[in-house]
Amino acid sequence: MTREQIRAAVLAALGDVAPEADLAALAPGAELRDALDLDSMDFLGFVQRLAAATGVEVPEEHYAQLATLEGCIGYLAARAA
Amino acid sequence: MPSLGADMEAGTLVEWRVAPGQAVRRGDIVALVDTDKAVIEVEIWEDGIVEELLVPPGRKVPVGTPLARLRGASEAAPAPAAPARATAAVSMAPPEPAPPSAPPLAPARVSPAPAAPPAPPAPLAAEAPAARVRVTPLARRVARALGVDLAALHGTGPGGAIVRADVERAAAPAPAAAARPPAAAAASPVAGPAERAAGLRRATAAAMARSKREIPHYYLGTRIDLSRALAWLAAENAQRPVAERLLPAALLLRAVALAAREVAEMNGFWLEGEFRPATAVHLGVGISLRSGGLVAPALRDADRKPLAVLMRELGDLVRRTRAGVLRSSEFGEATLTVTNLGDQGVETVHGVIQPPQVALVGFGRIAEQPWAEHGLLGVRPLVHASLAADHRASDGHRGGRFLTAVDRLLQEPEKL
Amino acid sequence: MTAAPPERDHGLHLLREMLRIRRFEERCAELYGAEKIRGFLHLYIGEEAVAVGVLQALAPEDAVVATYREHGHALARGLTARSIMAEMFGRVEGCSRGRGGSMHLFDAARRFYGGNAIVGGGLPLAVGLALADRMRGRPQVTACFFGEGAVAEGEFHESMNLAALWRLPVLFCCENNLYAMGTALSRSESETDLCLKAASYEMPAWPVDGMDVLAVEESARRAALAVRTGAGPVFLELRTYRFRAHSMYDPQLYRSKEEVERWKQRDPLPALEARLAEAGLLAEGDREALEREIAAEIDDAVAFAEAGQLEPVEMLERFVLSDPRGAP
Amino acid sequence: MSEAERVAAAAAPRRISYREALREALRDALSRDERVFLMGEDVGRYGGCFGVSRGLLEEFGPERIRDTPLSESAFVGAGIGAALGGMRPIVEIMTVNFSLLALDQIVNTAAALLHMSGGQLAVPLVIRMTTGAGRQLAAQHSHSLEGWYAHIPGLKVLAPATHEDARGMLWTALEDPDPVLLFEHGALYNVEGELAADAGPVPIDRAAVRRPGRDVSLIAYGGTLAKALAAADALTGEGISAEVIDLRTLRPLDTETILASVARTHRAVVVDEGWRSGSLSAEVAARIAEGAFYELDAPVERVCSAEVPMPYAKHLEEVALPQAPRIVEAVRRALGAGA
Repeated sequence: MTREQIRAAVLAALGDVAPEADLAALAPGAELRDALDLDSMDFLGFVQRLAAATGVEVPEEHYAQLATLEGCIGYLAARAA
Repeated sequence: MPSLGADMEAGTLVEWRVAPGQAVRRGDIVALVDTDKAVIEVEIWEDGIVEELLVPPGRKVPVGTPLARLRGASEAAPAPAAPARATAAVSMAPPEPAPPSAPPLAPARVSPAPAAPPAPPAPLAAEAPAARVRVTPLARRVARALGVDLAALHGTGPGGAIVRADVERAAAPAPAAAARPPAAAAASPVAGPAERAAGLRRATAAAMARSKREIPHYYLGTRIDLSRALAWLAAENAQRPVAERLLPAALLLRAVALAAREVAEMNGFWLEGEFRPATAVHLGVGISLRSGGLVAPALRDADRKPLAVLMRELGDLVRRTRAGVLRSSEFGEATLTVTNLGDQGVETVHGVIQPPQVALVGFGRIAEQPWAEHGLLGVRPLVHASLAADHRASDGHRGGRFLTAVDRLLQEPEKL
Repeated sequence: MTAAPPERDHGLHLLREMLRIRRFEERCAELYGAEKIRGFLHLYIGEEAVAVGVLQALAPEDAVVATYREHGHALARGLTARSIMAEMFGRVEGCSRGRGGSMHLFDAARRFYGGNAIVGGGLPLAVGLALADRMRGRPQVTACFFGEGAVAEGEFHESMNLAALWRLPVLFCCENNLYAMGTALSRSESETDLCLKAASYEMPAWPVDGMDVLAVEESARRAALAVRTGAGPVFLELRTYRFRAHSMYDPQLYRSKEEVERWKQRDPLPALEARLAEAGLLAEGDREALEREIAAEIDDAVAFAEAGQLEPVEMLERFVLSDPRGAP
Repeated sequence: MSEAERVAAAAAPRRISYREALREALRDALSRDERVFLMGEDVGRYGGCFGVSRGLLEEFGPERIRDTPLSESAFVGAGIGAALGGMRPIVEIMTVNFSLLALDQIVNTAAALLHMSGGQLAVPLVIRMTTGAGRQLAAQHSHSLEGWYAHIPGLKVLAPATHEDARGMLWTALEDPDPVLLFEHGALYNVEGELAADAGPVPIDRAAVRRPGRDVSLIAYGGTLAKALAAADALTGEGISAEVIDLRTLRPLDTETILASVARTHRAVVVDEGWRSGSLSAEVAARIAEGAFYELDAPVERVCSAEVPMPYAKHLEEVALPQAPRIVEAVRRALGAGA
């Protein structure tokens, strides 16, 4: 998957979990949990959608690496087929 | 005047065939009568001599009216004795005689089937006239039982009607729950997101005020070591696909549900001056809405569902709450509410009980803290569990046993 | 009259049966005028020879299916004047508990499967009764009475065909009294020869003088014997005439007074009386004795009906189903 | 096969079609009681228009498996007469559409005789007919008129929807002293299903809860039961728990079971292939309004056929007939969640 496809997948997943959020205004380095007010249930939903879209099952220990939009893209680009 | 037809009420004497003084024998034709359908020859059933003709030709008289007086064979009144008129004259419309193939007693030939009836009248316009509030029969019955004033309610049922859940929610609002979440369905087409959020706020305010006014709260709290629970969870999630991954919240809910079965005074309602234990454990799960407000729809039979099912239903409940697609019945059924489940970033939470429930469990943030055990100091992931309970229904001793049960259950996560 | 003169007892029996029907029907006309009998009433005056003649050929276990003009058949079959009069007075002592009225007289014990207000409605029923007898090997006959009007109904043709196809023991008795209510046969049937119609279904069919009780009896016995021995159904066209209106009351515009008078010359009652007298079988006073005996029977029947009870309304739903618990 | 295997095989439930279950019921009845016989168009040599009586002529002979001419009024009337004569006839009318030709015999004689004769003449007769649409047979061959017959006092009316009922209702109906009408939905004949090895007579006076549920009662019968169950499955996806009631008997209606269900769920959707106006669903809805008014949290919904003569074209017929999606919509309306 290209970086562009991964970026689209991440934003789509965020959109599902936080429908009201304004993703356009999301800074690449912003903390997702705070910026989008995601609780643990939302974040699990986000990770589950990423797995469905990219095939990458993120273990709980790696959650920290998905703290920001950029982090997510980098993490997934390295692993997605 | 004899009855000359099944539906005859009266007859007009057309012509006399006999004159006073004339002798008559049984079976003779004595007169002609018009029954509006036909002119019929009238027989006489007595022998005798005509004394007097009582009804002149051209006059219409009811069946049973004596027509003439007879002397001789029998002094009884001539012609058929005036029968006691059958009160309910048989009224049948068919021309006499209807062809017997048509059932004789049937009304006139059935009019052709009416054109297809117009489509059933469109259901009442959603905007019921202001005066008449539409309430379902069940909602009316429950409102009477819970002493809820219907006028103050906002209906979420079909066509905007007030349904049972609306009433029960009014009687037992969640700390912040009341009207449906902002993304309400067509039920209240008028209210936009802003109005709905305001509606939620107003309803929460009213409920909280009432709760504080009526319920003598007492509060208990304790810290629970989650190290064994979280370790078990990490190992469990490592073998599970992402889609079936568990969260600590599921463990906390499960522990509360099982503890509620052990200490029944926490699980039920205060109604009409007495505690009514609930027959099942439906946990109200506090879910915060990004547009403000918190609702606590019920997770049914949390004590009987395995962890995986509980987790899946919890996820589904949160998703549908956020999407505003909750069923009205899910609001009113909670028997005990659990709030915030460690997501709030604060250590301790003391909630407000939702009447008519009698208890509320609050969980603070799960965080690593110093912990002394066997004389040694260590660092453990701890959570503060609090209980707000209704002193009318239970007392501190029972509340304490409840929290210690939650703690004990969380020390054996594999059994949850 | 070709049939041989009967001996005295049988002759008097036939006379009594016909006279009984005549007087009963006359009393009904009177009671209808007095509103004691309501609804529809179809009198049998003039056709007595048909019912009485045919019934002589039937055994107690044979079945009888009649129409709404059924008083004669019911009386000849053995239903009591009391039970019929009470039925028309709507009393629970009536043969159908006051629920059927003049057109729906029933008596299961006497295998009298009653009147039927639907023209031709009784024919399929008769076919079925005969089917059961045939399947159970019972040498019994089902006599099915109907008017010539019924030959225009689909059920007539379907039933005749089925009975003939399966060789069922049915004695079809068509009482051709020339008028189906107000319509002469020639104005309703392309083919008015009813025997020709019946024969097309491959069954024996012949006309009988319906005003001569001895001729009717002789034909009925011959037909019943053939039917009983499994030769299949037989059709009798009994040519007769009703002296009164179709029912109470029609103005009888469809026929002339002269025609009625002409047929009255062949009234089956005086005809039989003359036959018996001619054969020296009628003694002085026989007729008067019969009249007195019959008048008493009818007066008693009317008194019985007057004294009858109305069925309690609580029984309204009883017999909708055999088991009262089956309320919908 | 060892004895154990044979016994196990005998006891194991069999996979059988609805048609075969009906045939087994006929064969069982004909063998049990010599008064029982089958009569109808093409029931013998042809084996039944829908193949239900195939093989019975060879097994029981022409006396007891009687092909009739095309004379519905006569052979239904003959069935009544034979019942009066001591037999236990089973009359097959090819479809409810042709029963219109025998309506007079069924309504004016079969249903009325016992009451009219003051209790003297009971009519122990069973009439079987196919009903319903769904096979593009167009207006004259697609009627669903069992609701009409359920209107007539003196008749009992049944709608076997399951294989167990198809196998079990006939004998109970034959033992009933009064006329019983059995409606077999045309779309069910080929449907395969499980049937216990020892399946036998079943009661015919109660409805059945085919699927318990909490939020709404789906009330269906005969051909619409499968659609109600499909709708219930679809609804679980939306977290809605639907109870499905199979009426089984249309007269007498098992009002008690219907009202008990509505008292649990507080909402009802009645599914009926008849036309809305004056249909059986109208009667069920009226009884709910009368008997469970204070239990209702939403108006009773009805999903019926469109009020049109059934069209031939498949897409039109499908739109005209009650379908699972329309049942789901009705449930949503009842729950107030909107479409």
